[in-house]
Amino acid sequence: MLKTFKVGGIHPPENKLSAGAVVETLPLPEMVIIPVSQHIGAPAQIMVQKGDAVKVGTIIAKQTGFVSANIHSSVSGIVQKIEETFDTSGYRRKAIVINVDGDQWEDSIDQTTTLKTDIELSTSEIIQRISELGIVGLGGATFPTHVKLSIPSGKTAEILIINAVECEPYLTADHRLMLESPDEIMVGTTILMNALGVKKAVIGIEKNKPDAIAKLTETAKKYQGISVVPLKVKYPQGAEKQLIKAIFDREIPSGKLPIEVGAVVQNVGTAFAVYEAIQKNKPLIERIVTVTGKSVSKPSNFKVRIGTPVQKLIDHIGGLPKDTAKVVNGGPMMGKALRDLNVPVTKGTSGILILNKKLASRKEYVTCIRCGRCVTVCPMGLEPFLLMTHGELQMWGDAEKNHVMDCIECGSCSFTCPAHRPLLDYIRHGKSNVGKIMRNRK
Amino acid sequence: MSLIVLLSIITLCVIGVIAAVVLFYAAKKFKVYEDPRIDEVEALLPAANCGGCGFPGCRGFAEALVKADHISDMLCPVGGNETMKAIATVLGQDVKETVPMIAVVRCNGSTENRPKTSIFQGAKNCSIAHSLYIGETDCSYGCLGYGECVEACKFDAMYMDEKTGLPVIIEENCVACGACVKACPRSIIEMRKKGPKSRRIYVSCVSCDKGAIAKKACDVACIACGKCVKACPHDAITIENNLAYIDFNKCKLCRKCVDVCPTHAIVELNFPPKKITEDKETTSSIIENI
Amino acid sequence: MQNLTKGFFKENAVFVLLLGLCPTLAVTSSAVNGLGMGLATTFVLIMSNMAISLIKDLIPDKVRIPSFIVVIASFVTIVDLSMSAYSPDLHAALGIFIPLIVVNCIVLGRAEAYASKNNVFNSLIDGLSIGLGFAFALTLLGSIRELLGAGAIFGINIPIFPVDQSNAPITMLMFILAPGGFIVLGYLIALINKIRNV
Amino acid sequence: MNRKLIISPSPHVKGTDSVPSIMYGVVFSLLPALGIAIYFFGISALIVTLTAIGACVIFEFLIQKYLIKGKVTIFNGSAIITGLLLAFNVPSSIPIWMIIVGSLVAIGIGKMSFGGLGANPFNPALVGRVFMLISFPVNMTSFPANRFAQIDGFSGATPLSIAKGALKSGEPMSDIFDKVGNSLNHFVGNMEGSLGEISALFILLGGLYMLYRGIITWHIPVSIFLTVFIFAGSMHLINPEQYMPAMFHILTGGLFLGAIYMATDMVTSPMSTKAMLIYGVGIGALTMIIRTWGAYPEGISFAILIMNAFVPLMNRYIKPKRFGEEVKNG
Amino acid sequence: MIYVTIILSAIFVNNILLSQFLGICPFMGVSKKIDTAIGMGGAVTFVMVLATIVTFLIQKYALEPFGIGYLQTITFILVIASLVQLVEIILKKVSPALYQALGVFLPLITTNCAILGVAILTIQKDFNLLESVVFAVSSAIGFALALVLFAGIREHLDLMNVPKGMKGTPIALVTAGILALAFMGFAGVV
Amino acid sequence: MAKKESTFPNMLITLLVITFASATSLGYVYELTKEPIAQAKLNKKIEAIKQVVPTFDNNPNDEMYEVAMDNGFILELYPAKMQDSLVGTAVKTFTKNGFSGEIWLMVGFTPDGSIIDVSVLEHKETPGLGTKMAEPTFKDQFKIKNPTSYKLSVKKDGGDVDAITAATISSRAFCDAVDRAHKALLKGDNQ
Ligand SMILES: Cc1cc2nc3c(=O)[nH]c(=O)nc-3n(C[C@H](O)[C@H](O)[C@H](O)COP(=O)(O)O)c2cc1C
Ligand SMILES: Cc1cc2nc3c(=O)[nH]c(=O)nc-3n(C[C@H](O)[C@H](O)[C@H](O)COP(=O)(O)O)c2cc1C
Ligand SMILES: Cc1cc2nc3c(=O)[nH]c(=O)nc-3n(C[C@H](O)[C@H](O)[C@H](O)COP(=O)(O)O)c2cc1C
Ligand SMILES: Cc1cc2nc3c(=O)[nH]c(=O)nc-3n(C[C@H](O)[C@H](O)[C@H](O)CO)c2cc1C
Ligand code: SF4
Ligand code: SF4
Ligand code: SF4
Ligand code: SF4
Ligand code: FES
Repeated sequence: MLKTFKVGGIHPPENKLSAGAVVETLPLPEMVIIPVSQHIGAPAQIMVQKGDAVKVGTIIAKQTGFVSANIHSSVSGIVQKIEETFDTSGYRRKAIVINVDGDQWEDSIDQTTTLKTDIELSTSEIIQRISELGIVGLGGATFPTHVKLSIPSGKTAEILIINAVECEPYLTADHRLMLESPDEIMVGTTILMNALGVKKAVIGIEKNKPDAIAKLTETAKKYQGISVVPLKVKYPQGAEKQLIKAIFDREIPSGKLPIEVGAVVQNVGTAFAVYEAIQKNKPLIERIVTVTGKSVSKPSNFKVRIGTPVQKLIDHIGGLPKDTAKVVNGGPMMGKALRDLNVPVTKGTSGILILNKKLASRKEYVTCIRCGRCVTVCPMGLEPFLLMTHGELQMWGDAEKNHVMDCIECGSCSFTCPAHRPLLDYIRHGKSNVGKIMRNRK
Repeated sequence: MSLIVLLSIITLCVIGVIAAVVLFYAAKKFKVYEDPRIDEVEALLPAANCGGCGFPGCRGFAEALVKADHISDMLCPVGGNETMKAIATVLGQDVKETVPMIAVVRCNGSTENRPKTSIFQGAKNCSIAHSLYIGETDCSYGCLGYGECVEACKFDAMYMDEKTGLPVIIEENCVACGACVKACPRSIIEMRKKGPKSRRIYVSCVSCDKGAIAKKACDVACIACGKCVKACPHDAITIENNLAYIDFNKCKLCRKCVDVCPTHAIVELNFPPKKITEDKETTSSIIENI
Repeated sequence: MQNLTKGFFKENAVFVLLLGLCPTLAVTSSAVNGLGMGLATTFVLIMSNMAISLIKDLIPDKVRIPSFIVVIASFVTIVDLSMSAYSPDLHAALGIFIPLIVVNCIVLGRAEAYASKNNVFNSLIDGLSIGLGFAFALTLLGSIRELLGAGAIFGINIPIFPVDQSNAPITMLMFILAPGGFIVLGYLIALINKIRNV
Repeated sequence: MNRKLIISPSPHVKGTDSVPSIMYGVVFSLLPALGIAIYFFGISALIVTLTAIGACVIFEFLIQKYLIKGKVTIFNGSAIITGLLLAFNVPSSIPIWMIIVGSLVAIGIGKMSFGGLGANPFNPALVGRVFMLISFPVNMTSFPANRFAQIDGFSGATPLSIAKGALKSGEPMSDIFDKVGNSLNHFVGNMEGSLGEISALFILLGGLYMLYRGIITWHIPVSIFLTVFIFAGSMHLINPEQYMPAMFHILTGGLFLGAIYMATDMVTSPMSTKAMLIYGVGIGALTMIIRTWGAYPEGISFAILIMNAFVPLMNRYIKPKRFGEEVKNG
Repeated sequence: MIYVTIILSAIFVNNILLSQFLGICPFMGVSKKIDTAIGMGGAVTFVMVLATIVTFLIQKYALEPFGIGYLQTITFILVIASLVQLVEIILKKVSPALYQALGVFLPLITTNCAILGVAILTIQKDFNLLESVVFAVSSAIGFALALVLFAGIREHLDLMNVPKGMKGTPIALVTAGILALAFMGFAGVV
Repeated sequence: MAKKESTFPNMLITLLVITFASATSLGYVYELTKEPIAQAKLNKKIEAIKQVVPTFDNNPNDEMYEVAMDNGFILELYPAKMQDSLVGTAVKTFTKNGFSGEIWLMVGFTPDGSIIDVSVLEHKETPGLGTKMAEPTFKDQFKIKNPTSYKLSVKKDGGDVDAITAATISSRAFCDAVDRAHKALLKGDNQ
């Protein structure tokens, strides 16, 4: 019996079309747009001015406050302008636009690819370095990693869980990374273990990536305290709470953080970024992005500099297929639909998914037939049909009582509903309103 | 008098007296202080104790009435409106006369004026669309068109115009409750002075985008060119964040600004028609000038 | 005039105010029963309204309700006794609901809301109006239920149903049983709401 | 860029089931049972069924179109199910006008008054059926002779009512067994009864298909069967002369149809699995109480309706177990 | 056994609300929320038992010996009204918490046919004191059960898109009708 | 308004006066209606008796005698006499086996024990079903039958009575009541 979480979950078609595509490095774009808010927390403060020359790795925006992250230039060139550009949702956010000029790196960065296994830094130095180099979680939430590693007093971490589940359909960025850089991931994991002071790390991988399981299991033998756990395929196994439940069999109480049960979860990509930061002194300036879709002729994985416009990726695969109706930044379950392809790849972009009209169009919804499927699949044990009604009728009090805030926005409910109800749309609506009310109460 | 009648009288009187005495002393002995207004209000209620009001009995209703801030949406079905009026008087809750206000939709980005650049397929709800992205057009400030304001209006004073995709206020019905203002996630609806003969002039745009961007997204956007400010003899217009705003307390309804606006962003309501004046400058040339 | 008609429609106890529902539902398995109950209630309403309006000034506030109840109960008892003397069949059919007129919210409600504030004549008219409105509602309900459930109105056969071998109409019994009362009243109120709104 | 992209909140993909696909799945799974009904009762079974379906669909259409003036959703198949199941719940000899009135009650009172699919707290087909049972007791309790009936002289009564009558008049158990026929006959449907309820076998097949399709879950039917089995079994053990054996109760009457099709109606059954089990136990127990002590020989319809009334309370008080609700971390 | 019969009959077979039609006004009025329904159920139970005991004693020790049974209605209602008021007064002082939970429903109970109805029915059925109490308790339980079930359904309907014309009382009545229909299944159980 | 103040004596006196007035008037109404009520009841009974026995000139109500049955129930028997000779006996009987509640019947017997006719006094059976027992189609089958030879139970139970369709319970109960009446008659004769 493979491990998995107990409550709910769904099995959307996996469609890992690009699983076999070796990671290619995308050519440098002519221009990058680097938003100052690529992470959860306060936007970074801009350190450069129009006309400044920057190198790859030059810090261009500085974290403001603890939960925030530094931002580095991903290219070398001249700051063309600092202005408000569209973010993925079309609203205007501050961003630094840099005209690319060659590929000059900051000297401090070790550009070699040789594996470096010895860890020279102490715990506090590690966290300090991670913070300086702007590492954030690459699993989707882009939570600044140094914050996660700073265990609050009174709590102790017992286990580090490396999230290599990649349960989102289509996406293969983590999968490729595991196949191509297993040792780096192991060293990164060891660094994280040192930073947290834990003796044990577990890498959770779903059974649909047998090659990655084999490779990492093999590699892990060389490193102390790291083990690989194959998991049953079930969405949303990659969600932190579900993963901890599956691997560690502990449930994070409602409204609490993983550290409450002694666990810290990091994405494999994050582990890799940590490796590069600590061993190579390289800030987070590039990441792997899957570009995929049923109509895409060659679904691929690219190593992309942060700030590259999405349009560049699309151009590289030969432009948008004819039947494109929706372009999603991220996976099909949690990603964000784009209205404009000139938005940049950010630290959180794990994939660009191109959907045709049939897959993308939502059907008209009808009244709830109370089939209870949404309840069955909700991994948080909520009642989405009820929460949606609360959202529709603006019954925020009832929504709160029915734990709307526990929803992890996995979308399983909307995926399953035979009445095509936009459950998660309204649940998010509820969450934001209840959140507001709760904050006001404080 | 027959025995039966006598017995009847005795029994009934005895029961009555016992009941009265017991109740009287119980009432004395177990007296609890209560807001005396509750008694007053209760006295006004019909004592049918029918529960029709949704409260447990007349006293329950009276208590609720005394506690409530507004009693306007509470009703005793037996006593009807008159009773409620009397109660309002007791509780000192007369509606004060105020300057008549009315809701105004400050967006004119109809489907014609503002082309769509994407298709929204989420739940048709303004707040949801608003928190997801800027909406189907390129204007990130304007009306989303899913009618959350209309739903909020309890007085049937609004509807969505199917052609323009914008909400419309039915003047006769609007009681200026402000529900729509609260409902709109984009703060498009404003409560403005109703004006003499219901005449109003306002900038029907809320876009804080720079002129060029705003204009590109919507033909009738305010481009903050400042012409209206100059034209206004009463200093009623200010420009802030690339947007003109007419202070309805200062506006004297002279209509001078309406004509000068190159994008027709200023709307006048309920005025008699006027001779049409020709556009002197093209908007694009104005945009370049600012 | 308006005082007289208000009870039928605008302030109909059953349809609009939703008061006195127990007798409304319980005794309306036939039109006759509905009418009988309605008239009995009307009588009590008129008499108690008049009596109370007569003595209203003599009663201290605090014993107002008990006094009213005694007055009402007396008239109810009178109806009860007379009915069992002169119309025993109807009395049997209405059963326990005759004494229960006492607790019919309408009666006490009118006493409090109207009779204790108005003169005798107006109170009489008020009682008459509300009472007849009540009787009207009960008769209407009774007629519908009797028609659907027994194929007759006031005992007169209305041949809308097929008949069985012994020539008895096959009717929808449910309508004269308990559920039928609720359901017919429900739809009747929906209908009346609709009419009132247009 | 001139292409207009579609924007929506996540998720961007969707499962394949839809309301019509579920409803027509149910209709499909009911066809074998309809076939056996026609086989046993002849063409009248088909006529009654088609009338009921037609009436339900038409009434739903008329009400949606002209009374509510809302969207017409008759093509989602739920009215067809209501019609089918209503027809399955009446004797095949029912006069046509009665089944039409029953359909009107089912759709009009039972379903559309509440707002249509999804809103009704009570199972519409059962509202129709119970209305008919109470309104037309004569026609609803006289069953036509099954074409292949082997039990001579007793055609026209269901095994349950035969057993009930016989037990009441104190006949010995062995005689009763002779009269009611054996379990095998009950299982394949060779007995008297409402037209669709007779064959446990074919209903079971349909049920298995629905289970496979994920239309229903096992919780409600199984808990009903188990409850009836335990209830009837223990009564029989206590007094084998007064109470029929468990298998008899499970295989006769409408228990199969009720447990598999009518109790599982998603609209009127509870949401969480725990509540479903309680719901099933309630239905089983009430059915047996009515069968054993009530005036009616069969109680499943009432039992389901009564438990329907409890569903809102169950949904409110028996919540699914939330993640992180009670934490027992090792 | 007679007690079992009384209990089952009063709760299920002859439920005072659904088949006897007593206490419909509060059934319609106080059934919008489950919590209120529970409170009302509790209050009715309490008063019904108390009222039944007192009226029973009055019937047996005053009206019957004097042969003035015809005064039943008037004495009963007087006693019930006073009793309810007394309970209210005492409760308010002695246990404000309980008053908040139950007391607020008390005024509503005076004009609830169910109380007087059950008091009269006990006499009609010729029960002895203990039977009367059992009858009153089970009638009240039947009342509370129906009320709470009904409140549950109404809360459920609040979330549904009930057609405009049927909203509110009409649909509540239809629901009550179907509930009564369902309860008819208990016919003959006792 | 010159309302009286709510002082204790005032309240007490008001209440006293009202109850006094009410009791007095009720007392008189009661006295007034007592006779008619009794008369109405009696009439009903005599009517019922008249229906089930041949014409008589005595007052059966005055000559009523009671017969105690084995199980403690007491039935009332009303002899109908014409010129002092017994023409028939009406037996007021009941059963508790009805579909809902008791059923009361008046059964008339000839002096030799055959049934003359049955009339239904009181029942709570379901309208349209059990109520059919009062209709001639059903109850006329009892006419001129002597229960010693005519088996008073429904055919389903092996008797001679055709049950009302779909109302076997009521039919059974009806038979039970008639049978009880017959037994009482026999017992009364033997006394
Ligand atoms: C406001 C906030 C505070 C957080 N604080 C901590 C923290 O102190 N320690 C920690 O380990 N993680 C912390 N987290 C990180 C979360 O546990 C989680 O890893 C992060 O939100 C990304 O998870 P997700 O991708 O599953 O949403 C915090 C997250 C948020 C949103
Ligand atoms: C529904 C859901 C699915 C997720 N799936 C994944 C996943 O497949 N892989 C992953 O690394 N993180 C996934 N996450 C994010 C994790 O919860 C968590 O934030 C992340 O593993 C923390 O690591 P990071 O801070 O290094 O990103 C998911 C989150 C949610 C809410
Ligand atoms: C609402 C309702 C009321 C009923 N009332 C009676 C009744 O008053 N008398 C009666 O004998 N059967 C009545 N029945 C029928 C019995 O439940 C039972 O089916 C019947 O008496 C026995 O069936 P049979 O006569 O066809 O053998 C009633 C049925 C229903 C649905
Ligand atoms: C498994 C299943 C069982 C159903 N059972 C019934 C039923 O018993 N009666 C009925 O009227 N509709 C039934 N339906 C159809 C539909 O859910 C029903 O009409 C709704 O109750 C109407 O709102 C069923 C549907 C499904 C999927
Ligand atoms: S999106 Fe929220 S409510 Fe829906 S299944 Fe996921 S956790 Fe549950
Ligand atoms: S899955 Fe859809 S139809 Fe089913 S209960 Fe949930 S919201 Fe309703
Ligand atoms: S919600 Fe209030 S302010 Fe807005 S239109 Fe309606 S009545 Fe006017
Ligand atoms: S005015 Fe606001 S609430 Fe109304 S439709 Fe437009 S965006 Fe929505
Ligand atoms: S009439 Fe019975 S409670 Fe109102």
